[in-house]
Amino acid sequence: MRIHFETIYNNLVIKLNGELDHHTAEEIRDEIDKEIDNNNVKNIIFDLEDMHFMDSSGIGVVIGRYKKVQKLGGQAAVINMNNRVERIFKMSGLFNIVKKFENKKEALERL
Amino acid sequence: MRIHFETIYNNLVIKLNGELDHHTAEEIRDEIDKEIDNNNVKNIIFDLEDMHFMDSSGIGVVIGRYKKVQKLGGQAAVINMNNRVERIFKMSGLFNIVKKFENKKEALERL
Amino acid sequence: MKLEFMSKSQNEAFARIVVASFASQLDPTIEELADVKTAVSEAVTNAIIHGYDGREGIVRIECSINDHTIEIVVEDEGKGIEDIEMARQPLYTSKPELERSGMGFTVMETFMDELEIESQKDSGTKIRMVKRFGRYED
Amino acid sequence: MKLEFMSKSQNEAFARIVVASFASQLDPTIEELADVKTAVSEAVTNAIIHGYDGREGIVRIECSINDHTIEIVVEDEGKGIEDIEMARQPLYTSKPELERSGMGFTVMETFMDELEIESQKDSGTKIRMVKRFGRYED
Ligand SMILES: Nc1ncnc2c1ncn2[C@@H]1O[C@H](COP(=O)(O)OP(=O)(O)O)[C@@H](O)[C@H]1O
Ligand SMILES: Nc1ncnc2c1ncn2[C@@H]1O[C@H](COP(=O)(O)OP(=O)(O)O)[C@@H](O)[C@H]1O
Repeated sequence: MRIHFETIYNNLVIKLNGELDHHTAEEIRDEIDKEIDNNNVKNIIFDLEDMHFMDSSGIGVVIGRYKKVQKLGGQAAVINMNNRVERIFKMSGLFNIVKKFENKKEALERL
Repeated sequence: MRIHFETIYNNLVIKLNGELDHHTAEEIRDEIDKEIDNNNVKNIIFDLEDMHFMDSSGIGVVIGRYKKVQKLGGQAAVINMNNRVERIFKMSGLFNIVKKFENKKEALERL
Repeated sequence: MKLEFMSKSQNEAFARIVVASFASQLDPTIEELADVKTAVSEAVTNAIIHGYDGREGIVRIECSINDHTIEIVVEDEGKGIEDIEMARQPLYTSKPELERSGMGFTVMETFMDELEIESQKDSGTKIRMVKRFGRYED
Repeated sequence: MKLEFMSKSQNEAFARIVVASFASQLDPTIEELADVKTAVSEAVTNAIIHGYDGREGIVRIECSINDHTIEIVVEDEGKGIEDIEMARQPLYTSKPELERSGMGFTVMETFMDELEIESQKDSGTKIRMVKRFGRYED
């Protein structure tokens, strides 16, 4: 799994590339947290366009990051999500805390 | 494994697409023989450009077809072969009976 | 098909690939294959983090195919589940400190057609899942 | 890692995929991975067509990794090899009628660093192969 970060004002776009499971979740968690801490980030946007697989370990990653930015007064969003991941998000009630947008532009405008 | 046939005069170009092992060899052998019988074929040219894997079962396929066209006074050739397959051909002495050409054009000119 | 491997987290992806390539002989849709991969990933992850609790152990997978149905059994010899009823609840997890979501069994149930859990404290857990590939249904 | 499957020819491709994805944790080059796949394909094919002679039986593969080396054991409980010396000869085959080339063992020997054959008439054959992944060699 590779991550690409992009900071746009105080929004951090986290683009995940590869398969997000328990193994890769352990790899990326700290990396994301460090990026949030070092960049004065308020909101985070998960870009899932190139995430080819996710199981329930991914839910934990999203909730964990949401809790972190929430404390700083920020929000969490996801963009470019496919049907399968959307189903997993839905069944775990993630859309109560994470906003879904079509793409980066929309997320940046509405957050 | 998929095969694509092209007859150019009395030359049959056999383009193999996929992985050639014992399992797929059994599938394609008869198909090739039928095509030779039905099309008044003299020479055969194996185009290996899209063959992504071959083990020693492929050697048997080539030798078997060579024997068939040889009886009819024809020749056998291979084109677009990669290093790995070339090594397997070499170690089994296949180049004593099968000619190697870079591409279809060259094979058609020189057979 | 039977597969055995060590309870290391790198093997989660390996297990998915093995089961998916075995299942592919049934010519499933991409969606169906993804369903199976997701369920296997959940069961294998559970064996590794809950069953063996990070210790070394062996995870076993058994797959069999019958008509257009695949049966997958994932087994560990780990610490077992005390209360299966509770474990199956959505959002229940015994390891919130590891950022587990408690959605593993719910995901397996959603993406597969059948899910059975057999478990005995201190002797291990066995998850049996079945999926029928639908494009052949009449 | 241990794998067991039925001696059906469709499983030749399956066995290659499983071993290749297991080996990929050693970060081999594409060439090295293709070497391993080719050798596994030969050994599994032999178990199916020579060991079990087309009958149903179980093929077992065991892979282990040590440093930058992979050891692969392919086993059948088939009819066994009477004369191993002769079987190893390039171009020797007992089944020319199936268009076998007799190059299987030569391919395994060429693409792997070590090859050992253990076999007993009527009780089966065990092929042990080792490959060192070279880009780490000093
Ligand atoms: N193989 C297992 N061995 C022991 N306990 C397990 C196993 N699988 C699941 N459990 C228990 O069931 C609970 C719920 O599992 P699950 O729904 O997959 O959620 P999660 O893995 O996120 O905790 C786990 O938190 C754990 O207590
Ligand atoms: N697993 C096996 N069980 C029984 N006999 C075998 C086995 N593997 C190889 N042999 C014998 O060794 C011979 C040579 O094998 P090989 O070099 O792979 O060539 P091929 O498979 O083309 O015959 C085979 O023809 C067969 O007689």
